[in-house]
Amino acid sequence: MTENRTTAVDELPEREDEAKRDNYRVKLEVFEGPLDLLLFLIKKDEIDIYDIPIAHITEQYLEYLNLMEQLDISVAGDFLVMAATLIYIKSKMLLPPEPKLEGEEDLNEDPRAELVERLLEYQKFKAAASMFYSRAEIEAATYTRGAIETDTSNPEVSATVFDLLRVFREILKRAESAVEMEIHRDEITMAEKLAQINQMLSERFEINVRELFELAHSKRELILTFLAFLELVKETKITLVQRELFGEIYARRRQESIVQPVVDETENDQVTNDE
Amino acid sequence: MNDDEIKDQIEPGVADESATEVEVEWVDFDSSDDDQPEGLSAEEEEELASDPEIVVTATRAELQPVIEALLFVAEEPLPFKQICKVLGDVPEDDVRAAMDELVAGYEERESGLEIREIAGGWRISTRPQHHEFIRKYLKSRPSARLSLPALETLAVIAYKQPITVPEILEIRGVTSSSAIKTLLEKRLIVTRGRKETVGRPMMYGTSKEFLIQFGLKDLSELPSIEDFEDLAQ
Amino acid sequence: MNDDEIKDQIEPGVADESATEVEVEWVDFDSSDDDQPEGLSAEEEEELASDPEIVVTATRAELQPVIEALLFVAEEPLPFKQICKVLGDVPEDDVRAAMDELVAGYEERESGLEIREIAGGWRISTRPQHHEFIRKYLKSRPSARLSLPALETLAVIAYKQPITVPEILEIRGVTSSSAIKTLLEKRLIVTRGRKETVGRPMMYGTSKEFLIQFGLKDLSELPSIEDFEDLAQ
Repeated sequence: MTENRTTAVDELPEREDEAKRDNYRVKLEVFEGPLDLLLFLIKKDEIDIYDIPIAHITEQYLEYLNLMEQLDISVAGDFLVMAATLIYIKSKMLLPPEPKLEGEEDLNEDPRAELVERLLEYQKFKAAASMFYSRAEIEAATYTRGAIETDTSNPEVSATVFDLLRVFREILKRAESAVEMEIHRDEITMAEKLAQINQMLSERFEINVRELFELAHSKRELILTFLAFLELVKETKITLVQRELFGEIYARRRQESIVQPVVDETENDQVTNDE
Repeated sequence: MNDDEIKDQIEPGVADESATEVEVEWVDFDSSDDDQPEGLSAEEEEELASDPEIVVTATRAELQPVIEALLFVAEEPLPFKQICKVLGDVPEDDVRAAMDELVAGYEERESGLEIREIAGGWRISTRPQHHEFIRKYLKSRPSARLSLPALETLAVIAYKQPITVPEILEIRGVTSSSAIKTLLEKRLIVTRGRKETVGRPMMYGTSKEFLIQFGLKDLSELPSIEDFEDLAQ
Repeated sequence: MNDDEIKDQIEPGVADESATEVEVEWVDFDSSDDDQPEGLSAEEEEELASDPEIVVTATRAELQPVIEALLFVAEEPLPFKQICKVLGDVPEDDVRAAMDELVAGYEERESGLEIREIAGGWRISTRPQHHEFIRKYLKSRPSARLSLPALETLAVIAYKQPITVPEILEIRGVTSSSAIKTLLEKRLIVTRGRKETVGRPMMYGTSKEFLIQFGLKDLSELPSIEDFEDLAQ
């Protein structure tokens, strides 16, 4: 890999050779970020990381960015930030050191010090990443048991906070697409309408009848809603309550009746025929 | 056996974690992009489809352990013929003998597991006499284990609390009553008084147990959608 | 498997929201009461609290087989404490001894399976050396590897947890959002509350799944980050 990287930087493409360009593109993109690139440049020239010739490195670094631009590779902001840092360090190194006063600490810290520290730190994690890679390879070769009965009878997964958020986002998305589907939906049947009312009644003590009519998407559905109410009243499964003259009408489930949503097919047909 | 030894068995040479190895290993990565797809490319998929079967044959010593491992990972009773096929170019009689020995071994050492022929195949399962302990274990699992409907309901309650049952129905699009019951039983949610609206329905919110199970100090630590918007780029 | 399929397996039919499904769900309601189901009555609460745990204690002879059966049933590494709890009124030392014997037994008979301590618990899995046969049977490819950026980000999080996104950027020198997203999706990292600083950013740490996928008993098993200094040179 080192070989490839060297090629990529040393042999700048002289001519606009498309095939070659693509080749470079692949090799160039190996760098993960500015620190990775810097480490590469340091290793390539066998530079002592504690004494980086900053002018030389800056020049190489900028050359690389230039190359990226030539090849139409968008240079990530992080690379540009590092370029600015390098130039800043370079300029600081050109300034004469401030005279040291008697008894005071030397304020002239090496301008490169912070960068070196970051490089050393980054390097450790880069090496640690390869350790993680190896460990994962070993573990991937072990398998846990296949599904057994208890899994399906207790189908529970352990969840994290992120799962909560992920699931919540999915629900919101699903709700959005459900609204779209509604428009194309086939006409509702009497059975469905009865089931819908029953379900609402199971969750609430009473429903505002007007609210139910507002749910209807078509004239046909309005009629069905009306018929469904009549049906339920006739079967004494619900009572209609009006608290004041001309007030809202509420449907209430009768205490004793467990509303059976089952409507058999013949009845369903009849209703449709009646229309 | 330590990791390195295991590794040598899998892929000799990769065990060494020195810097040079790192460089070699990098060749394997297609790390051109931060968010490259982790799965297979269309090309690779195709390759997989035409991928000739892995050609391996078990040595005699491997027969028993490999059969054992196969029964362990199989989700359904494993027909004898299929076991033979996986083992490669091994006489059926040898496979049968290894199989018999394996089964006898489980009996002899009075293992908590047994290997039985069932529904035209072989299967490992727990022995029936330990079922009480297994039931006890299944009941004792931590409460953050949830079924999908329960997880969905909990998510809605966590992010929209306090919230009533009809409101949850509105968001989820499906009835959530049994999920709510489960969550109450697991003490992940609690009632939060009644909503001053028609029917005064109960409102629900998450409990202290919820915070403990999900490792949160308080509700403000719940990640918000905004927290992950940057990540979604 | 997509969510709906999962759902179907969990609760057949609930995924479908057609009217007939509603009818099926209807049956579940205990709608004799006028109020909608809104959790448990005080009585029920009490009953739940005192819900008698299954009281069984393993005899000495049962210890090994029961532990074996439990490890088999468990979907996740089983913590020692939990094993003890299920076994009932048995001295921990006895459990430990039975556990050790069980593990040693698997080694001795050169089983195709092994019992290992991982992610704070005990787990049975197949031995790595048989992976070719298992892959052949499962017709699976080695699972997709993590990309290098994801691995690097994971390394930073593993050693510096809890850590925020800007802090990761500082160390890696490059934006890591999509790597973090990948790691979250693979459940290798989890959120760890918020940092009390400007903007209260989310903090991240490694998960139990991380320990499992990287074969670690716990985080202390990780080599010190300083050990990588020499390798890096």
